[in-house]
Amino acid sequence: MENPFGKITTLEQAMEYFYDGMTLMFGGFGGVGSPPALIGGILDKNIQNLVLIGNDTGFPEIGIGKIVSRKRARKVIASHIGSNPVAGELMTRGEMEVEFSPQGTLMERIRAGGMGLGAILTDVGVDHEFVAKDKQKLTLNGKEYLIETALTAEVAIVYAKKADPFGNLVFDKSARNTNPLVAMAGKITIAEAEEIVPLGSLDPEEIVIPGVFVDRVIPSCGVNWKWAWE
Amino acid sequence: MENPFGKITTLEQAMEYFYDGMTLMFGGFGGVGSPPALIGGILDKNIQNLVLIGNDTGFPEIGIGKIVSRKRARKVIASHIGSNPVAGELMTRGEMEVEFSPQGTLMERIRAGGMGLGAILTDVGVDHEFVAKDKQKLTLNGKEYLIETALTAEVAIVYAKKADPFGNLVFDKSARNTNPLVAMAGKITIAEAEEIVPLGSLDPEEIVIPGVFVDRVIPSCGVNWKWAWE
Amino acid sequence: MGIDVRNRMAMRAAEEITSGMVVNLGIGIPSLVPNHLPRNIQVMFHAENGIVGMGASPEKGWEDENLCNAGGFPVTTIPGSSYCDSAMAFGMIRRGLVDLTILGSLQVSEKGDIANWIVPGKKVPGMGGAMELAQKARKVAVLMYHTDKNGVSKLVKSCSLPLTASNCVDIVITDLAVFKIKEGSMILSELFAPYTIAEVTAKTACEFSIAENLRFIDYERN
Amino acid sequence: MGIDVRNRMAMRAAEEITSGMVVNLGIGIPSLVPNHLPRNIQVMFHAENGIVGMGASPEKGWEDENLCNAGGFPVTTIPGSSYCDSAMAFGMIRRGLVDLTILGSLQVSEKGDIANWIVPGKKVPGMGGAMELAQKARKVAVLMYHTDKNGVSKLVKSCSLPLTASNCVDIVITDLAVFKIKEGSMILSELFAPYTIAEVTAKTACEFSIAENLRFIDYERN
Repeated sequence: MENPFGKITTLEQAMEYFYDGMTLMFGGFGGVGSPPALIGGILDKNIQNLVLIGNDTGFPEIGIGKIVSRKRARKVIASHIGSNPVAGELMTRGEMEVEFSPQGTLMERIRAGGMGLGAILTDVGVDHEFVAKDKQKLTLNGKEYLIETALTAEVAIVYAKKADPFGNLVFDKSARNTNPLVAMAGKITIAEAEEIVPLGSLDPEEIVIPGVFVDRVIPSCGVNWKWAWE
Repeated sequence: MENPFGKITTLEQAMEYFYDGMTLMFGGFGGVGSPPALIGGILDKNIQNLVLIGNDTGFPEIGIGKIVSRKRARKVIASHIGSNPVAGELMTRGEMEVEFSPQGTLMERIRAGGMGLGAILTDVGVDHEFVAKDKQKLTLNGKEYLIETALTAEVAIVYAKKADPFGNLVFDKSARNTNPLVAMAGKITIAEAEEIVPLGSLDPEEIVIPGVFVDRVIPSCGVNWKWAWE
Repeated sequence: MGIDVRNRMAMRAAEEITSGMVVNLGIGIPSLVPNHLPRNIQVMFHAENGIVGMGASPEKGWEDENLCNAGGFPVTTIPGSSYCDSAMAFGMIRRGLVDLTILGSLQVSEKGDIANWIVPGKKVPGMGGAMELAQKARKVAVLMYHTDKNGVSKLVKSCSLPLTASNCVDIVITDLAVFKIKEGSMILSELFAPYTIAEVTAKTACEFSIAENLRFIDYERN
Repeated sequence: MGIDVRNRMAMRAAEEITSGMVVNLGIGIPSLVPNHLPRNIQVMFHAENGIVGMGASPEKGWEDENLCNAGGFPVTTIPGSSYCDSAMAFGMIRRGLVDLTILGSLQVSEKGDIANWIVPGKKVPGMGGAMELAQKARKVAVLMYHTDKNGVSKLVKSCSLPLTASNCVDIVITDLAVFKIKEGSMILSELFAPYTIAEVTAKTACEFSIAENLRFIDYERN
């Protein structure tokens, strides 16, 4: 495969972007659409003290859950951790900090980071004891809103169905979920693709994330976990 | 064509949503991607005193420009009116109010309206004498941002390549431009489609705007103006 | 052949759905609702992970891990379905374009407050998308057992658990009865056979009025 | 066969482009830049209306009104191109992912302020996307004539026209010379043949220093 943008690389080389204590954003929703090879690479490289940002903490042995369950995260920003009891235990024992954001607000915070905005204003949770806690409020036209700040990360990892050498991404059905948003929000974005196709073989209309947002593309080894429903 | 959602209608029936003094948001960029039949319908119905929201005012006889040039708008919110000298004259003579928003900020304000957010925070124009004028500012992590408020409209009109009976929309190349954003921001959204196709004939992956955001679909008669470059 | 309690609740919830609606279903009992819809109804089921137009569960062996609902379980799609990212899925909710959400809950107050996101010191799941759905869906229906395992009413004067959202529930369907909440007051509108007003009153820890045209539901007879 | 002034400016601007860049071109002279790129260079031209990967202008008769650049003129696309909405196109700009923008301007100050969106009382176009591009692109190149129709310098100590953005211009390419702006100071780095430092100084209404290794550009000789 021609690699004129130098973006296509190996898992080994991509792992150079990962280090202890970093902020890591991950695509996926309940494990669906999380990048298995990159998650495996992070575990193998024994990265510690991660600050994880993503929708949820997966299941104990599915998706990002594999990292959380092995105590590699010191903090998680997510909308829920309900499907991963280990995450709940770690939080309760004070071994992992968890910041909850309402799911839709979290998505907009991630998108705002990707779009270079500072924050968004929403009335979701504006009267809520936990959600509104310690947040600035602002009144517009007599209505009160929360200032929900943008989120970015040192590295964002996503899972795509197809990628081309420019890093243009196409996703698969509901495995799209948070991936397009996360793909835009990384200072460095690494996409793991089921298939890497030559430049020009993706229809310009079908591309969901233009390669402008993507720094590295690696081939996927396929999902290496068993699904909760299996 | 089966019409199980009752969304497919005629231009005549769609015109019932338009009235003097209303707020009207329109898709398109320099006229490209603006809905010709709906613009014609608005002219024919002699709608007056419109507040128009969109990227620009087209050319005098192209796109929304046809409405602006005939003095049907009392106010325009846009990023520029440079390609329509009539708009400039009306503004200079005080016959039409113009509120300028930086283009990217305008797009985010429209999207915020469509997504049910109150505003976005951006540093674009934060020190600018015109852009920052009369706007609230907010400091986050030592950085100053403008509060740019969300925009919605009583009716939004967009131009699509294909629509199905649920109102799912697909656009054509760069005629996509502002249309997906505008499609989400109308209290009522009316899509004019080059082609209306049966339910199930659009690939779920290719749909850019889910029909959830679309209230009415009408068939297009095709562009009835000559392009600036012709 | 009897209809089990969960399906009876789901059957009643299905009556809330009319053609053309966009509907979001929570996990658990709400996921049974589609099984009880009339065949010719045109509904678009919405999922927070970015699906509009979910269909039935796939046959065993035909599951696709990349086509799951918000709970992570395999689904199918119907004609007219589409995929989007989760930000757009929540835009639909925030804009009030989801006509109906059917949620489970831990408690509902007589004013329509809902508490379904946290049990202090125990299971701590987080709010997920429940806050947006409860606060923003046009109609909020709660499907839950009337009492917890210890027989304590989940219908309460005021929620003791942390709220998800306040003043938002429109209808509560339990294994015993159906309550509507209007202008901050709860009205008993329907009873499932064979329960009586007295039985329901005894098991309910909040005030409610009784609808004039109280309905008795017996799906096994109809 | 001489190279006209506009193409000479465009040729110099093309030198700013290296392989792998994402580049946004303004209307007017900047639109000539792609004609002067080496064949094997891999550049993605970005347009605010939602294109990444624009190619050359189409042959006459092959124009597509639904495939136009931000100025409304027909274009083509290259392999690897994609379409997006304008919000995403500006997200790329705001995030600093556009490596280079080449803009026209009415005035540029010695500190790198740019004024290109309004002429008071006359033509009032609005800022369009120029504010984001000037403020956020990684590198901002201005292509403009050195003086206006009346011979008045467009390079100024301080802009008299309303600013588009301040302290953002990295390089100015005029019909006479090339200036770089570093840390708020302007440096004359190149002269187009046959102009001299004296001629450029006489036509420039602001301070500038002269680069040690001043380059003389004569594209017709090279």
